[in-house]
Amino acid sequence: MSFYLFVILSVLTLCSAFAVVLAKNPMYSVLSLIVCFFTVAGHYVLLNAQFLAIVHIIVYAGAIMVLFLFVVMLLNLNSETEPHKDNMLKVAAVITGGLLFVVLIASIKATELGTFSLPQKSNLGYVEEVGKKLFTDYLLPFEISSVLFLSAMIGSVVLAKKEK
Amino acid sequence: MNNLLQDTALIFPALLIPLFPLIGFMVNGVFGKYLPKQITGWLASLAILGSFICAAYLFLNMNKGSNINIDMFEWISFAHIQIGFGFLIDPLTLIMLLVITGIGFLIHLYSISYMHEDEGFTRFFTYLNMFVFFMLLLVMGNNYLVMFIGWEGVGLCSYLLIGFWFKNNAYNNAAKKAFIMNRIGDLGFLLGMFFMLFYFGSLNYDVVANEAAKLGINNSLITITTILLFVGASGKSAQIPLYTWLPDAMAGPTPVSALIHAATMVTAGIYMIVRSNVLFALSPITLEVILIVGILTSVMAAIIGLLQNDIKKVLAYSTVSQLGLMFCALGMGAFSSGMFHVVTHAFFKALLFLGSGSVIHALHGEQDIRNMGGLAKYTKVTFYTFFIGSLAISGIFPFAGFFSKDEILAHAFQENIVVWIILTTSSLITAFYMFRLVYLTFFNEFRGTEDVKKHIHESPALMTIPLVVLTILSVIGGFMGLPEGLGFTHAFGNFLSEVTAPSLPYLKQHQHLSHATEIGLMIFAVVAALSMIVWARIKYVKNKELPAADESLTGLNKIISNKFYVDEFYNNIIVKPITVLSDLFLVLIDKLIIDLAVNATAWVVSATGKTLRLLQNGNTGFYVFAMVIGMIVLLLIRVIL
Amino acid sequence: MNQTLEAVPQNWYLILSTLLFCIGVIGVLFRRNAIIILMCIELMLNSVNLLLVAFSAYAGNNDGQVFVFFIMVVAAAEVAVGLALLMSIYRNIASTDINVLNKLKW
Amino acid sequence: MSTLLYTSLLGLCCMLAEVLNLRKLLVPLVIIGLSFIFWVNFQEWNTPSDLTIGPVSLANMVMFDHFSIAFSGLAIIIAILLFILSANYYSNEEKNLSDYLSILIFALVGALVMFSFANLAMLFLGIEILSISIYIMAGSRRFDKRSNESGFKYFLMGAFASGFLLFGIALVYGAAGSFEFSKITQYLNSSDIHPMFHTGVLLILFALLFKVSAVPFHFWSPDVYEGAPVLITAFMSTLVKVAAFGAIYRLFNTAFVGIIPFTEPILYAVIIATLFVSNAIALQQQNVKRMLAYSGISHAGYMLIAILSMINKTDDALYFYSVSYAIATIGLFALVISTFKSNMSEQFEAFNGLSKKNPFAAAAITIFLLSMAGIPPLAGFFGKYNLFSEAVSAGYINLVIIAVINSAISIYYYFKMILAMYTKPADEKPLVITGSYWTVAVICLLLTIIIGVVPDSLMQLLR
Amino acid sequence: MMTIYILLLPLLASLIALAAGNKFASRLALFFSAAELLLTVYAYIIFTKEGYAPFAIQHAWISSPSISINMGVDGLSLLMVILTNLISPLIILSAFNRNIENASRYFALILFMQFAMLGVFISFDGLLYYIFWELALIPIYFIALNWGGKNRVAVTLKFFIYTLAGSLLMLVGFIYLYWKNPNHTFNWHELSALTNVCSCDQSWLFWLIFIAFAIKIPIVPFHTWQADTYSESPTQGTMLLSGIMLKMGIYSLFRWLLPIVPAGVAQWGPLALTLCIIGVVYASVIAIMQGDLKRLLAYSSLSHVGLIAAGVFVLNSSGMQGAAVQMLAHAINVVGLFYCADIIINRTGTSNLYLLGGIRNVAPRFNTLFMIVVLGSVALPLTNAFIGEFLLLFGVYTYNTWLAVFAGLTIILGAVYMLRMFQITMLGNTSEHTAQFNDLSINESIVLGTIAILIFVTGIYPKPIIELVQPTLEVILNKALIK
Repeated sequence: MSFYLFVILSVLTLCSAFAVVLAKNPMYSVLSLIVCFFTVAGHYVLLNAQFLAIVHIIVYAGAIMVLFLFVVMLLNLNSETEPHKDNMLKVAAVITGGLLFVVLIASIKATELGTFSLPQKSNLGYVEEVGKKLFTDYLLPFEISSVLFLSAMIGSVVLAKKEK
Repeated sequence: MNNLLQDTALIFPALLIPLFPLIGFMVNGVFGKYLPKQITGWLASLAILGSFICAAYLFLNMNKGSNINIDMFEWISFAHIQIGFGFLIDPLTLIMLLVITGIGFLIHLYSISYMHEDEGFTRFFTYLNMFVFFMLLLVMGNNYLVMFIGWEGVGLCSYLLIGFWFKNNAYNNAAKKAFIMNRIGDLGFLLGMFFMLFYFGSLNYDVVANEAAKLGINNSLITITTILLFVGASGKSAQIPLYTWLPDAMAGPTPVSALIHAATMVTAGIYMIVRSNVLFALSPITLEVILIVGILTSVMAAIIGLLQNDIKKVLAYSTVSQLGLMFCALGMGAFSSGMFHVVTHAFFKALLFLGSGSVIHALHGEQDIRNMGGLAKYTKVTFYTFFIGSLAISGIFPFAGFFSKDEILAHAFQENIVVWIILTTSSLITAFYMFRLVYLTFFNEFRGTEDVKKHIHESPALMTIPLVVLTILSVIGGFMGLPEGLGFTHAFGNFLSEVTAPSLPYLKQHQHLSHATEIGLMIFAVVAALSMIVWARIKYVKNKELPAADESLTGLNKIISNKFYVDEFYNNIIVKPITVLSDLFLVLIDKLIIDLAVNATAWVVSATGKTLRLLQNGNTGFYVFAMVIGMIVLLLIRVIL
Repeated sequence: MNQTLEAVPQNWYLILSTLLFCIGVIGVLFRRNAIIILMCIELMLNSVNLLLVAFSAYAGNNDGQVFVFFIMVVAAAEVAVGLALLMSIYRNIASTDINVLNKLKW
Repeated sequence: MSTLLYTSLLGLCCMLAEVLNLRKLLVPLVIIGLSFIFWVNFQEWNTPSDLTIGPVSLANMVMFDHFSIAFSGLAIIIAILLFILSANYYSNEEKNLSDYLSILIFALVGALVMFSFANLAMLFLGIEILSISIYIMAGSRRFDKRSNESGFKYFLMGAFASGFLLFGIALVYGAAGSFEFSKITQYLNSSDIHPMFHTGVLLILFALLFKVSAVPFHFWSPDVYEGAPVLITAFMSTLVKVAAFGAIYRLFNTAFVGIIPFTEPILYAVIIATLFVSNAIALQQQNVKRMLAYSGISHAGYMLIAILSMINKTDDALYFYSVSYAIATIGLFALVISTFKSNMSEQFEAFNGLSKKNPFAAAAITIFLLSMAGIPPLAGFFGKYNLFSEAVSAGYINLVIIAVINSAISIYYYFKMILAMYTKPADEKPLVITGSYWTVAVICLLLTIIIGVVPDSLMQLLR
Repeated sequence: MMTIYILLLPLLASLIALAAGNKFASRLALFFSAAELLLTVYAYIIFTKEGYAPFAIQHAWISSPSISINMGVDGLSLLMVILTNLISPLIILSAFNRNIENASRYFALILFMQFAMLGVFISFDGLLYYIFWELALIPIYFIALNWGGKNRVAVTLKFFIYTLAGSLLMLVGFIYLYWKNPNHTFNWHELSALTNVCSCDQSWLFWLIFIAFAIKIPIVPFHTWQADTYSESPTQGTMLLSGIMLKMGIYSLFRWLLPIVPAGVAQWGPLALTLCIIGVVYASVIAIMQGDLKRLLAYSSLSHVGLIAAGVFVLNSSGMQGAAVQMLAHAINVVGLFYCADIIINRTGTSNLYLLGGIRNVAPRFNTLFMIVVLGSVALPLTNAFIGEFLLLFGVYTYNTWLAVFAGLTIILGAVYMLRMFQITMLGNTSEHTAQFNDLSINESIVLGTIAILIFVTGIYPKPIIELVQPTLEVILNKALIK
């Protein structure tokens, strides 16, 4: 059951990902990306990361993608205005990406990974567990990321505010 | 104790000998321009006179067999080798000292008058004194390196004096040529010294002779050494192949030709070989070489002398020829005979040069004998002295040249009849061209312009006195060496025997010629020479033949007149290739290969930069591409390795 | 849903993520529109997230999941900044084509 | 730990200063604050800092050792010097001053994190804090297309590289099962290592090489340097580079212990490519900022030698080089900014005849350039010397010879500037160098010479 | 302490000259260099009495990498110090009455250069030596750059990069030796006593180190920077370069090549020697046809130093002592020659030989002194160069007879190009360029007169020089031969 789920989700993920890349209209790209994010969230659920799945949808689909959508619409981008590379370059891009994949896999030498012992704790991805981890071990990164946000916030304001 | 005292009594004057000219040189050189002209000339002359007196004093007071050796200071030292700076005075040196200072003094006197109009008067005497100083150093040194100082020093003075009239670039070229040709010889000398220094550990004459003697006869080491030394000698003494500078050296003032290029410096080569007689005697091969070179030089120069029309050039070739003769003597192991001829030659050749100077003086610089003639009546003293000088050089009894030449010819007769024939021929040619010179210059009518003719005059006393003194010497000089074969004591040979004796055991010993043969040879030589003189008289006085203009010569005459094209030959095989090579090195190797390699490196880097720079095309897409490809490549390195 | 872990070998997730990552890379190389490129970068980050979660699940520790939070944080910040930059560029050159951005070169 | 804390607080205060209308005093206050932090930083040299927040231990996240303190000190000094410059630089942009300064202070926080992390999460965050701040600052001239382009290029490629960084981290996590250094070293020591781990390390390395702009990940740097405001260029060429090297060294020294031999051929190739490419292209530059960018790339090449020969514990060499490079660069920028301003040009021509207009500035620039070129007895010489020495000791003599040849090539473009100053005729435009630029230039000049003549204490700092 | 005083006085003088302003700089510089010379004389006296001991300085500088202020003056160093301090006042004096822009900087740079070169000669620590070696490059570069001829920019840059590249390679070699030394120091005494550097390593170490020196000396084919640089530099720069700086290269052969990599020398010394001797003839032949005064002198210098360097590689005491003596001799002569060239160029405005001529007519004093210098350079006996060349050629001879014959060509070719130059410039009739030639001024006479005196004094009585260097050279020779 979960195997088939995995396969279906995977296919969906990959197809939507390709759609992002190939779509002529930026709007379609955005939408395919949203689809892709949902399928990834599905994988999270499969992998016992339920909390993360929710957060993922909220943050990505809900926030980031909206931002993208917003910008695309603001700038009024559509398939007519969409710039395209030469076909040669596109082929080269695909070949390069493919090569990268091959090389990565080759260097990982995807043999069977180390065995793991079942049963795993299935509550690993629950809010409780994740939260505990986040506020104990990962307290410092958590705090520090606030600096990141501050910086990004000020930056966005500085960059985008209309003036003069 | 007594000995010591006597030594100090001798050492002091010995040291004064080179000191006088040195002082003269320095005073004239530094203060000369503040002193009146004449004073500087006299000062220089007196300096030489002082040296002469000291030399004479030594000559009279030195006991036989007690040489004076003065070690002054350690000059160069390294490892176990030490080369000192010191003087040695033995009979050989004494002879040279007397010749140098004596003739030197006369020539100085002569020059006071000869040069009195020249603006470089003081400079001239400065150089002359310097020359004498170096020449004295050459003969007084107690090792080869000190000799070498003098050797190169006289070369320098020769250079300076040949180019004395430095505004004329032809003269300058002659001076440069002299210096450089001498340097070629000097390199040989230097290498010879290296051999001695390396194998014998010293450059002192006695040490070298002793060590060499230990190696025995026919040792290749000694052969090489002596050949190298002979190269040095042939440079200085103008032997084939390094003789071409000497005729050109006539560019200098005539007293210089007399002193340097006839009487003293050019005999340094002979001096050097006599000085190293043991070494040379140990190497028969070298002696053969010297003999052959001497013969060739003697004949060749004599032949060229036949067709020269410049009064000084004739004398110059005659000098070369005579020097060749001296080398023949050395080549036959007759060291003292060679030396003897050096001395007599110094007398009569100096006389001839000074005489020619007097002629030139009278004619205001005219040197071409085709424009002379009939001078006998205008310049009596000059004529007579010159005539006697010519007799002496032609080997007419009883003048000085006769004895010394005869001695050499006698040796040649013993050595090899062919050598004797060639040398006799050469000596007959000498007689011919010398009298060709005399007759063309002094007999018949004056052939120059009227303007010159009006001003012809005998030289002042200051010039004629040296001529007369030298004439006397040319007449009596030969009696120093009356042939032993005829029962006389050979005073000169005896005096020198101390120096030449050590080499005797290694030389071929000939039986003495019988009296009859010897006298026969003498008579033959004199008669033949006289007949040559007569022929010349018939040709030039009676028939009034004149040497043809240079352009009209043909065939052999042209070749001879052009000195066998040796200069041109050297020019083509040495000078021009070097010029070409120089450009080749500079343009091809320096600029094209080496510098290009350097610049090409820079260029390659720069070109790489230019190319790589194009990658930086500002296109982010491309950058990302490049990054990804870079990663793939680097990962591949990892995967593959 | 422990069955997933039993039913699906870990390597599959690895390959899936790598594939997704490479698709993201291809996208970056493929497109000229800066916004799409940004989205493709998000795609790459997501593949990483997926990988981390997978490893986390198979290894039985949730560090990977926590890490995903940080990636999300950073992604959000990046997108904010990136889009802000893009806006100010668009104001100046009225284009989101990265090929137009080549005044600085050589 | 307190350094990190105080710096973050300083950034916050800086933001608030806007509200409190303290613009005039802002720069001096920031400088005083940073000086204080610098002092605090070295207080912890011998006393281990408290790594707890309440009951929570942070020991598996950060680690403050001599290395991190020394590098933090350097970063703070760099920041102080650059902030002194900023007073004049932003004198006509007072409105945004507090924003800019706080962003730069946050960038510094990022750098500090990059020196002290003990967990890959911290590394990631540190890099991102630093990078995002710089993206913003590079593009901060909103109406300048070049600045836009610079910022966006940097951003785009930086984000792309971050993707690889994260992928690498994920692979490392997958193999080692943790982000903590201690666990990772345990993993490295314990069992046989999965190839995935190596690939992860490489991908992380690539991302970091991108940050230090090593070939072939260098493409962004000349463009970004050229387009960014000069002060930010100075920031990038000093702080960012030093931080990235600190991070690389720390990562490979404390986490991926013993992995260097594995990366050897790759580093080797990267170093050679970096040196040759950067120097060759730098020869062709007419724009000073671009030239400095390429020169920065080549310096990265030299510094990578320290990473390559890490088995010798080369942190001191790296540190020394960083210090000498940073002060020379900042000093140079201090004078270069003024020259740019008065000539309205960033080409070499701007320097024509500087020796006549302002001989002292010309002499100072010359000394900075000579230091960068590694001429003794300036600081840069010992920087290079230490690196080469360590590399020779580690057996990379061929590499050192290549580096040395490149060092000679680099003379050419450094001297291009010197030649412009000393041999070209001067133009009429006067050169105004205001007080704060002079201050920084003189400080850097003195440091360059003093460190060159008495380098010992600095060399001993990390031993 | 003496060593430190000698070293630092020029540095101090340099700063003072810089501060003094253009008006007084020259006089101050002269004063200080004269004082330095006196100090050197004093040092010489002490050295003859007490030897090496009072000059040795060992002071910690950098603990790790272990670099110490290790200085000292042995015979060879002292010779070089004397050379430097003897030539420097002459160089400074030669700049008098020349119209020099920014004189204070000019003299400050010259004095700084003196300082750096002294440092090279007295350092016994490899890195300290290297630092001074590099340091000496900076002032000469700026001297040539700011006061040089038309082409100076490209030429000096080439010179700088070329020499720097070489010396950086040397640095690599030194670093390698540093690590080979079990004590990890650059101490000369330790480096020259290393036994653990196999000959395979020494083989390439030799080239790393040798190339630096070969470029500086220069030895063919590393010489192409030389003629250009000499002719583009201002005269004082050329004098510094040819008079002292290239001696740094030869000195370094002695100090930092022979004893350090003896096996390398044994392996490659013959090749280096051959290069040197090829250079002797090669440069002479080129010099023969040169039409430019300064370039001719440059090639002549190339030829002469080739022989000196050859003397180092023959590895016998004659050659080495010849090299030592000839270093001093060449320094004196070449400075004199370049000064004469400067006087000519300064007055006639051209260095083209074919535009000159007949100067002797109008400037007899100049003629005499020029002649003496020329004679010195053609190694006439009783001049200084003769001693050197004699010893050198004998050294080469001891090594190989045929090489000596080949090298000996220098005495012929040297005469050819020197006399040619002298003839073309000085003899003959005056040209339009030379007709108004003024004879020497007082300071020019002093400089050339001193040089002339030095030429003779050291030529007639070279013993002090030989004795000064002999013990040191023996030590070096033993180190070079034993291992």
